[in-house]
Amino acid sequence: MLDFAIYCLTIVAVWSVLGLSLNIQFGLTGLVNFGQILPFGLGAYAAALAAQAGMPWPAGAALGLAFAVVVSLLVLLPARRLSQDYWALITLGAGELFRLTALNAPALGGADGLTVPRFADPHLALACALALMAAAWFMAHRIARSPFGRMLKVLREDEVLAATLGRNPVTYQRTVSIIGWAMAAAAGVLYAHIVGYVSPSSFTVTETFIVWTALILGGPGSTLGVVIGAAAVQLLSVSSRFVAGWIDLPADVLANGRLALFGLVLVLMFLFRPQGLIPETKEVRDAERH
Amino acid sequence: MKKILSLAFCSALALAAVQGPARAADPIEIGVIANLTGSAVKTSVQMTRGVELAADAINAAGGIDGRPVKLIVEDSENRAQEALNAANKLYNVDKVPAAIMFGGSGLMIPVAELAKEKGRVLVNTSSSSPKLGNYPGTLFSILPLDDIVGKELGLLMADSGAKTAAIVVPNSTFGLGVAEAAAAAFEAKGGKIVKKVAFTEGQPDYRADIQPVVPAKPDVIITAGYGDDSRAMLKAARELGLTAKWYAAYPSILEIENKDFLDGKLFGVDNGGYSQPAGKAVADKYGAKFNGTADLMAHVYYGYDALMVVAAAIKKAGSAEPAAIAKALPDVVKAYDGATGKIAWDARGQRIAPPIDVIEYKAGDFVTTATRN
Amino acid sequence: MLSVTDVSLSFGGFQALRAVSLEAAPASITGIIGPNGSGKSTLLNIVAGVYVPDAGAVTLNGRPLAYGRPELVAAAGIGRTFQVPRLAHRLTVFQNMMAGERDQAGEGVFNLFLRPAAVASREAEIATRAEAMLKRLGLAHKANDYAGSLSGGQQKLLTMGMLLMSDPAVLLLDEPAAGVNPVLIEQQAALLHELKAEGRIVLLIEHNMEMIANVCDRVFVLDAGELIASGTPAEIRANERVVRSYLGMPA
Amino acid sequence: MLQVLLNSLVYASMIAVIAVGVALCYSILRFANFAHIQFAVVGGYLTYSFAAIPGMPLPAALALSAVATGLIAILVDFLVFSRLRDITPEGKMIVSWGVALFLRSVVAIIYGGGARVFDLSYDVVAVGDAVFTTLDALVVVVAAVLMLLLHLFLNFTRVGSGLRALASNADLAVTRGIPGDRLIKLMWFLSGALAAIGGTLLAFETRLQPNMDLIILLPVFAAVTIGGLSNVFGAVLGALILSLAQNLLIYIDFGALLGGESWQIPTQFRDYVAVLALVVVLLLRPRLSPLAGR
Repeated sequence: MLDFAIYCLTIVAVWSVLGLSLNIQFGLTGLVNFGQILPFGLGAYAAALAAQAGMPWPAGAALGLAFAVVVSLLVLLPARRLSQDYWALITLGAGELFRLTALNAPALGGADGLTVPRFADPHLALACALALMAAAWFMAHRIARSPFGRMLKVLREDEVLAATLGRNPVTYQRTVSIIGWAMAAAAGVLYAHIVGYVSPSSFTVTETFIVWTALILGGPGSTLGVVIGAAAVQLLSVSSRFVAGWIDLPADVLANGRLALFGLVLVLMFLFRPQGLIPETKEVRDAERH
Repeated sequence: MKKILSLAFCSALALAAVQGPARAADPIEIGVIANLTGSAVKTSVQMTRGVELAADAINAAGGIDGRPVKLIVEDSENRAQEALNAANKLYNVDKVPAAIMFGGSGLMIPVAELAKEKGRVLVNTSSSSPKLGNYPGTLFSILPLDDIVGKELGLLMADSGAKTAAIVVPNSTFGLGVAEAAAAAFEAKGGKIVKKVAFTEGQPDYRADIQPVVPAKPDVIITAGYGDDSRAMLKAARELGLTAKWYAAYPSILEIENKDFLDGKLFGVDNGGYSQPAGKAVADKYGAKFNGTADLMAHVYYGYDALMVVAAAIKKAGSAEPAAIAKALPDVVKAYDGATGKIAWDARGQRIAPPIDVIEYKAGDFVTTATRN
Repeated sequence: MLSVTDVSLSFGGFQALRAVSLEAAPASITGIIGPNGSGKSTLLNIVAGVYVPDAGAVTLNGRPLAYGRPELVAAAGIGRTFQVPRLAHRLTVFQNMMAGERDQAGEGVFNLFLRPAAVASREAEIATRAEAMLKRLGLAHKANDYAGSLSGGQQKLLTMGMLLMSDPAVLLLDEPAAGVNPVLIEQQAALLHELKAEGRIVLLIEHNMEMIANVCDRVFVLDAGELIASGTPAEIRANERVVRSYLGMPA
Repeated sequence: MLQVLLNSLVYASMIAVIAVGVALCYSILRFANFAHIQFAVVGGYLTYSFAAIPGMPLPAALALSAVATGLIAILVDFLVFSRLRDITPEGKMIVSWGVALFLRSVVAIIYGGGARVFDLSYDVVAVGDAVFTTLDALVVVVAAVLMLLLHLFLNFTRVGSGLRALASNADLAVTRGIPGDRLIKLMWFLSGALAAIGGTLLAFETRLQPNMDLIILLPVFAAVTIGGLSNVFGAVLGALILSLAQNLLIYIDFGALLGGESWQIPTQFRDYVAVLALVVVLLLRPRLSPLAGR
């Protein structure tokens, strides 16, 4: 039982990092990334490729981060001319391109994917995942509460305003993408070593929208909210297996019901609580300090 | 919200804790992991049904030393993480000693890693990747490796007098593994491969994929694959006017799209099942429980045999401890004559020298024309 | 000195501006008036670096502007406001004000993680200035309110304050008085006089003739993309063509 | 070569019927509606269900399904999109994804994850080296007729020109007394019905799966983007161009062209064309962002 809880926590931590990564992109900056699975997959595949080549895991991690940074710049090239709904389509396409490539390139294992050495000790896996989550949390929180984060929020609210204040929006978007994608790639590296396998079926559009569901549920712009959203979504996934044993529903109905619930959550949150369960905190200046 | 979350999680834990350790009269719980959603659902369901039939048979005969078998079926959604979630629940929460799994190597290997780590048993009914040999004492395969079946297929093609062949398979380990072994055997006997198509599964239409095969005018086509994709692939071949004969590994798992198109033109090899009395008995039970045998596929037999050998191992070991099951399994299969015929394992727990049925599709039925032991 | 020389711009077949020239000296307030669609906002957008003119030039102290790069134009000391105020609505008034300052150590990611002390001290400096600016604008009591919750007039004051945080040489103001209550208009006018006293160049688009007459040193009149008159507010009021094409009609 | 043209035409027909709905919605409500493609899947399944009613001829089942899906689209708008008219376009896209995910899962719960196929009988026709089926011909004809009808409707009826006015300038159209809300409902009905027909045609040719929308998502959005997002007939043209490019790419024998052994691009790389087309077209379109124009 404890082992199962440890495993669940590990998974929650990994998906929280993905959520935090999406949060600094969308929650803070307003960048609509419908290809969030791309940096995640890049990290995972880099870890797998490095392992296949007999390299140690830090090499895979470095490779994953490098891939993510380079690809984020490539995908961002068109961004300077595009409004956010187009940017959404481009990132969606880029994510699918990656999946198609993994599916069809024999060097990447094709549909059957690649093996990755698994963490020998689940406690170690949990420790690594928690450490990564803490690091991502620290970064995300630091950024959100900094002058940099303040300008990101200005950008989110109004790109024109940011330019009027003498800032080049593209520079900020680029920096955010690099940080966010590197974060997601790190999560991917860890994920590969936890699951022990990478295959294209783990990096579909559906996964991207699981992260989105977590973000919208938790509260865009809220670091704590996103982590809680990610935990809710993943734990819901896991605990629905117990519900199956309880109420005797066929497993496929339950699995689809869960996805239907995610869809419903996205819609209902937008309709009734767009700020999320834990709304972004208002940065209040304490007048008494001065 | 935090409260709700922790409440949900705790209740899940509590629910699991209630089940506690097994006592003598308690049922023996065996896990089943299959793709109940996602893709390849039909074959997965067939395998699960096979396991259910075996459980029915065991329980009807009074269980294993008086303890009934209880199945816990988990969905893998054909995704590695969900397969691991399922296996984690089965091994860590339900504490099953053994699980029977349907899934490709992408799912099977992570689960095998976990089973090895936890010292449990995993019975493979679907994956044929050579990497599965890396888990001796943990993973046991009811399905033989592709190279065995592929080789038999290649020989069968050469025997038919065909000179040229095209390959049309999904680009999965299964498809490519079968194709390679069959092509090698065929070429060794003087045949020639004139075109190779490895298509990506999950597309709605394969006309463009099949197109290049037509001008190559092969005598026969090597194929493998199952479910909706095989149906779409066969439909494209029919519409494009392909007239070659088809040679398939496990032809019963192909979804026949048009009876007339393939009547007398589909051949293949399978291991056991159709000609064995034990297989016929399973088919009869299937027909009684699931309204006829029209949709019966070979995976029913694999699922059935998987649970049967696990049950026999538990009985022989006199214990449902995983280590005891793993130790007893290689012994009990030697004496087991199952729905898929005699089972022989190599030292890694991989099936070797399976009985091979030569099958022909005639008048809407798969007919066993010969059996090689 | 801000100089606009023979600037023309057309969109598709529509000639929005035709060879418009004007000059604005430091420590002066220059008004631009004209009916809707006369090209006032287009002119402002060119000076602010949003549009690239087809012909002609805009220079600040003799140096041409980076046309089409509003962020560079802003960085060169030309601040602009919009008719509908642009603000970060879901940030507080204070946070908006802080964002107005351009030179911020804390906007570099490396500084953020490697030189937190430098970031903090710079942040404290900016905060002190932001507080002073809010007091000057009479918005100090709103510091912790969301910018989106301010009234229209307050929002316009806030946007001006944000620009002033980075001490611009030129201010381009797009109808600051429109939809603002008379008390705030007076406050604005007082602010404009102060800005002038500080030696800034102020360019003002306005329909409110009272405001124009109150604050402007010189007024330029646009009609259908062409400059039809210029002079002191009194001269403009007396100009027959202006009265006929613009002032005579109900605005 | 003729075969490539035929294949392209059939594929383009199915994509186009679905794509015009996306363009219709974009032109009036200014957001890319992911749920639209799921409407096509829902429509396909509805046709399947109606056709299973004893004595129901297939064309009647299709018509019923078109009407039902149109009403579902209106219902979805009433429940969801109409309450979110003021949020950003990207917000609407996320919501529409939520709707699509919900519908897809509900379809999967009702019909199961496996594929369903229509049991149709048709003949194969050979034209020289190329072949097509009578079903292919039917699909192309139905698509062409639908596009023609839509053209006539939009350009030669009062309601149609109202829709066009709404698309070119919603505020102006409403101030001139064009009933915006009713026309938006009509737009949803039209696009829902078209989606249902497109989805059914696709199901005739291939199969029905709950996640079919994910398979055709990229081609449809690429077609609409090539055509210019809010241009209804641009979407048709886009579908044709895209389909031709995709089929040509895998047809050309690059190996032989370069003087070597025969080598063709594997068919599964078809979708790269869709994504690349999407990216390239978006790059070439100027001044999309408020900051563009540099």
